[in-house]
Amino acid sequence: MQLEQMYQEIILDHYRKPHRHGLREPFDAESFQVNPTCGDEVTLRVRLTGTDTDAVVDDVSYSGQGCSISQASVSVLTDLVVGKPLREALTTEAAFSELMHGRGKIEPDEDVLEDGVAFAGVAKYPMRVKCALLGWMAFKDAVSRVVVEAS
Amino acid sequence: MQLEQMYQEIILDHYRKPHRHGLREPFDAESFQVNPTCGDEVTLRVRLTGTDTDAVVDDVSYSGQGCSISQASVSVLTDLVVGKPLREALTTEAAFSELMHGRGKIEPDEDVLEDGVAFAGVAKYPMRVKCALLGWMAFKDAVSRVVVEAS
Amino acid sequence: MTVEPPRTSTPLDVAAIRADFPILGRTIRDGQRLVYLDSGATSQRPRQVLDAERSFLEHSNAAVHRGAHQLAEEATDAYEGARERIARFVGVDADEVVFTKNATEGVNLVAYAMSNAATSGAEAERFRLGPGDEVVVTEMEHHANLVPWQQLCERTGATLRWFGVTDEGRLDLSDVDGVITERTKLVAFTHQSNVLGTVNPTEQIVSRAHQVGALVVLDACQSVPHKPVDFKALGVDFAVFSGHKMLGPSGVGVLYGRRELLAAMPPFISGGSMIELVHMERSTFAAPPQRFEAGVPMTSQAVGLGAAVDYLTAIGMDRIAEHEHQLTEVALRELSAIDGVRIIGPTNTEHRGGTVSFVIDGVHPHDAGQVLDDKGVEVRVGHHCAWPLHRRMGIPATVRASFYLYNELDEVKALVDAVREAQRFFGVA
Amino acid sequence: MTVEPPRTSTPLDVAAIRADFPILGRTIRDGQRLVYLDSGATSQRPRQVLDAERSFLEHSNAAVHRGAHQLAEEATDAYEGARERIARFVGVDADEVVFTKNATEGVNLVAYAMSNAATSGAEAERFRLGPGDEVVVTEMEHHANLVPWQQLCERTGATLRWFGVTDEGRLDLSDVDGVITERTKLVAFTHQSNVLGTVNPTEQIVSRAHQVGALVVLDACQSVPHKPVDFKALGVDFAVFSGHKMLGPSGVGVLYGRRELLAAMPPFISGGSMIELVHMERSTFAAPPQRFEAGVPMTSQAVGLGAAVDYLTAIGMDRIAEHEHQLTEVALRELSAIDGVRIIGPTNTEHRGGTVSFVIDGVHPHDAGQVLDDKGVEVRVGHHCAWPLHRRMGIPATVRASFYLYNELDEVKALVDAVREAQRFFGVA
Ligand SMILES: Cc1ncc(COP(=O)(O)O)c(C=O)c1O
Ligand SMILES: Cc1ncc(COP(=O)(O)O)c(C=O)c1O
Repeated sequence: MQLEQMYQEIILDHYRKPHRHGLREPFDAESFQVNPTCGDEVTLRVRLTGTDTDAVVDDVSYSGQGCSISQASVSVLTDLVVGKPLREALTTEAAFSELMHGRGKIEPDEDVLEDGVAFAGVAKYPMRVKCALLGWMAFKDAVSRVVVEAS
Repeated sequence: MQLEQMYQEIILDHYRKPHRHGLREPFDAESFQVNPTCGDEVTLRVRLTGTDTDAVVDDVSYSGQGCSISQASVSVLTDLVVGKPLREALTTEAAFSELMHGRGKIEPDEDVLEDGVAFAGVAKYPMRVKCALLGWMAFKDAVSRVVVEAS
Repeated sequence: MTVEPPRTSTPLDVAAIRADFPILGRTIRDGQRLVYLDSGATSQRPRQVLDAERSFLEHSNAAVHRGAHQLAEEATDAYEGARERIARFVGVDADEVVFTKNATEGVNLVAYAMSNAATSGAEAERFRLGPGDEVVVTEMEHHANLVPWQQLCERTGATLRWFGVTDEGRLDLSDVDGVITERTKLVAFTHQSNVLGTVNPTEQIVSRAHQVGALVVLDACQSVPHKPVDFKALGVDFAVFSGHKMLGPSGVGVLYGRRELLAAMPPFISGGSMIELVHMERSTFAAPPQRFEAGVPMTSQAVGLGAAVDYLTAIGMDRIAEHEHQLTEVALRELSAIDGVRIIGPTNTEHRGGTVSFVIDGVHPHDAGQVLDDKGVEVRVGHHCAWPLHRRMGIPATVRASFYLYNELDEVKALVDAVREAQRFFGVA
Repeated sequence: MTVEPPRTSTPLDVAAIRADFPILGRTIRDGQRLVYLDSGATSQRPRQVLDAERSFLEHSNAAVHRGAHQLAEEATDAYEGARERIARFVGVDADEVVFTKNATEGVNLVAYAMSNAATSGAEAERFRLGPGDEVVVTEMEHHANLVPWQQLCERTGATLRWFGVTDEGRLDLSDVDGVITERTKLVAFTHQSNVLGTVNPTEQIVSRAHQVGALVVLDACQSVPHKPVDFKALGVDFAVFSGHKMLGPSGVGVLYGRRELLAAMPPFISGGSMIELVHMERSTFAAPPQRFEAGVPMTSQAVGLGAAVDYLTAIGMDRIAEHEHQLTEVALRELSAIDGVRIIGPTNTEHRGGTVSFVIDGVHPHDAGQVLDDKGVEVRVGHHCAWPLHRRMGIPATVRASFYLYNELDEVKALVDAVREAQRFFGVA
C-alpha cells in the first residue's frame, strides 16, 4: 500500500496540530491563494525584518481550509522559514518546489528541507502536488509584494 | 462509367442552349438563390396571370452562373411550368423535388417531369442535388412572394 | 446488501455490458480492480463507439459539406445521419440540433448570440438584453450554466438573479413568481444537479418562464445520458448536453434550439461553412444548424456520438435509469448508515439521479479520494464546478460517486468499504 | 514527367508512408483507385494517430484537471504532454498553447476577447477597440480569418481594411504603410493561401504592424502541416492551426498566443475549469491556457494531435516540404501545358506551397470535379471558403488539388489525365 508513503506520520502530525496557525499582526504583506480545481484556500502573511540582503523572515501566519497535504505543508513551511534569512528561505522554497515537481525521482536533502522531506511521496501524485505547493506559492507571492512595495 | 447517367444528353443540351434565358419584364416577383458551398447563383423572375386557383404561370425568366446541372435544371423548369396553371406547376415542383431527394431509388413519372426525368441520375449524388434544386427553390420562393404580396 | 427485483423492466446484463468497455479491465495503483464511479465527470466508451469512429476514419473521412467527391459525400452522410439519430434520441428534429465542442460551448452560444443581437437585425429583437432585464439561474448550477450568464450580464448590463437551494438540496421554488418576473428574459437551470443528484421540476419553471415570455435553457448534461429525455415534451426552448458523458467521444456536444428561435438567432462563432454570401465588407449567414457550426466540425466525434446513441437505445434508457436507481438506493442507504458520513443532497431516490455526494467528518474530501483511489475506487472530489452550491451547503468540497449502466452492485460495496477504510486511515472511526 | 533529384534531403519513402494510412487502400466509385488530393480541406490519419487515441481511451480516459484519481492523473499527463510536444513543434512554450475545437474557434477567441475587453479591467486595455480603430486583413483570407473580424468590427464600431491581391495571386503590399497605420489595432493574415498556394511575406507585415503597435494574428492552417514553422521566429502575436489538416483528429485546433498577451486577455467561452473563484455574483479566472479552455476539453483529440506531431517530426518537416515542392512543380508544369487550363495563383514554386487551383475553359469546376471523382481523383471544387478572393480573380469557383506527404508523382499524373478527360467529356478539347 502506497498510501503510507504519501501520508507520512509527520504530515498527519502537522495536519492535526498545525504550527503557527492563525493570522497575526503585524505583517508586511498578505497573499491569498486558491486551488481552483478543489477549492483549497490559504491566506498567508509575512513579516520581514531588515532589508535587502539582510532581510529575515520574522513571522509567517496563515489561515485556510484544505486537505491534510495543503494544511500540513504550510505548517512545515513556517518551521522552515521563520527566523531564517530571507535568502535562505527562498532557497528552501526552490528546493521544495523542485522536490514536488520531481515526480518522486528527486532525493530530498534533509538538511535543507527537514520535515519537508516527508512530502517526497506526494510528488508521485501529480494531482496532489498543487496541494503541497499552495502555501509555498502564497509565501513567495507575499514576499514579492513586500519587495515590490519596498522598492 | 456512371458519368453518362448523370450527364444525360438532355442535360448537356439544356446547359449549352438554355431555354428562356435572361431576365425579362414584366414580372411579379423575383428570387435570388445561392448555393453557399459552391457559389452557384440564380436570379429568377415569375410572371403570373389570373389569381388564386385560376393563376397561370405566364413567364419565368432568369440569369445566373453555375454548373451544368444547376443551369440545365432551371432551363428545364421553364419548359415544365411556363403556360401551366400554377397549381400544376407546384405539383411538378414537388415531384421534381421528391425525385431529387430519392437517392436514385424513385422512378420518375415522365408524363409529369418530361425532360426533368433526365435528372434521375443526379439524385444518386447527394452533393449535387442542391445544384439541381437551385432554380426550383428560386421558383417556389418567387411564387410565394407573389402570393404573399397579393394577400 | 440486497437488491429488490427490478420494477418496470428486465434488469441489465451488466457483465455483458462491461465486456464492451475495454478500460474496465484495467487495474489501479498496485493491481486494484478499477471501480469507476466518476461517470458524472466523463463516461467510458464501449468498443462499438470506438469502432464506429475508427471505421469512419479508415473509410470515409473528408471535410463535410465542402466538396462534391465521394468521400465528402460519404462523410457528410455519416455526419448528418448521426445528427438525425441524436435528434430523435431527445425527441427533436435534426435541424434543431447544433453540434458544439461540449455543453459549455452550447450555453455560451446562446449567451453570445444574445449579446450579438444588439448589433443584428430586427429579427433578433427578442434576444436583446439590456439594463433592467433579468436572467434567472439557480444556486445549484454547474459553472458552465452560471459563468456564461454572469458574463452576458456584464456585457449587456442585465441583472442576474437566482433560485436558492434548500438544506435538503432541492430548489427553493417558494417564490417562483417573485424570481421570474416580467423583467425576466431568460431562465437557465439544470435538469439534474451534478452534485446533489436532484432532478428539478421542469414543468413549474418552464410554465412560469413562458408566462412572462422568457426563454428557457435546460442544462441536460446529467439527465440525457441517464434516462429518457424528450425536449419537446419538456417544452424548453434550448437544451445542452455533452457527448463524453453518454459513452460518446470528447470534443462533441449538442445544443438543441427550437426551430423558429434558431432561425432568428444571430451567429456566435463565425467563419467557413456558416455563411450564405461573403463580401469583404460584410457577410450573410446560412440557415440553422449550419449557421452555428463554423469551420470544419468534429466530424468523427459526431459519428461516434451517433453510435453511442444507438448503443444506449439498444439497451433502453428506461432500463438504464432503473439500474442506476437501484445502485443509488443501495449507496444512499449504506453510506448514510456509516457514522460520520453525511449525504449532501436528497437522501431518498425520489426525483433524484445516480449521483451521490457526501462528506466524512474529520477527513477532507481530497484525502478521502486518495484512500479510495488507493483501493481502485475512482470518485471525484472537490466542488465539481459547483462552487456556489458548496458554499450554500456550508462545505468547501464533497466526495462524489456517480453511477452508470456499467456499474455493478459490488462496486457500491467497494465504495462503502473504501469510505470505512478512509475513516480508519485518518483515525476517525 | 520527370522528377529532379531531391535537393536538400533524402526523399520520402512514400510507399512506406502510404502503408500507414488505411483509407488510402480503398477505392472510389466503380473500383477506381483513390487519389486523395484534398488534404487542404482535411488530411487523412495514419494508424499511429488512430492507435494513440484508441489506446488513450482504452486505458486512461478521464476528465482532465478535475479530480485526483489515477485515471485523471494519467489523462491529465497525456493531455498536457501533448500540449508540450505540439508547442515545441511550432517553437513556443506549452503555456502559450490553447486547445480549441478548430482554427476557426481560435480566431474567434481573439476577436471575442477583444470585444469583451470593453467590459474588462484595465489590464485588458490594449485589446479594446472602438470607432476610429482599424483591423487589417487581406483579400485572400479564408472566411475563418475574415468573417470573425467583420463581426468584431460590427460589435465595436471599428473599421475593417484590407490588402488587395495582384493578378498573379500575390498580396499587393505596394502601400503597406498606407494600409497599416497608427489607427490599426490588429493585422490578421494567412501564412499560406488555401487557394493560391501563395506564401505571404510575414516579416514585412509583422514589422510594420509592430511599428504602429498593432497585434498580429497569423492563420497558419496551411503552413504548419506542410513545413517547419516557428512562431517565435516569425514574431507573430497570435497564430492558429487545425489538427485535422496535419494528420490529427478533427475537433481539435490550436491558438498560440504570446505569454504576456494571453495573461492580459479577457476570457471568451466561460464555464468550468477556466475559473479561479466563482460566486453567484461574479467570478475570477484562471491563468492561461486554462482561462481559455472552458468545459471538458477535446482530450483524446489533443492526444491524437500529439501523436500526429510525433509522426510528422519523425519524418521531418523539411523533407515533407521538399516532397510537396516536387509534386507542385510537376503539377504546375503539366496543368499549365494543357490548352484551356488556367492556374489561379503563382505559376512557379517560389514562395508557394502545394495547393494548385485552376479553371478549365468551358467546364464549370463543379462539373470538372464530378469527372475527376469518377476517375477516383478527389479534389475540391467551389470557392474554398475564400469567396472574396474568387471574386477578385474574376471567377466564381476553381478546382483545387492539394498535396501532402502521402501523395505520389503518379497521382499528379492521374490528376492531369482526369483534367484532359473532363475536357473530352464536355467537348471542349
Ligand atoms: C487558410 C485556412 N484558414 C482557416 C481554415 C479553417 O480551419 P478550420 O475549418 O479547421 O477551423 C482553413 C481550412 O478550412 C484554411 O485553409
Ligand atoms: C450539470 C452539468 N452542466 C454542464 C457541464 C459541462 O459539460 P462540458 O464540460 O462537457 O461542457 C457538466 C459537466 O462537466 C455538468 O455536469
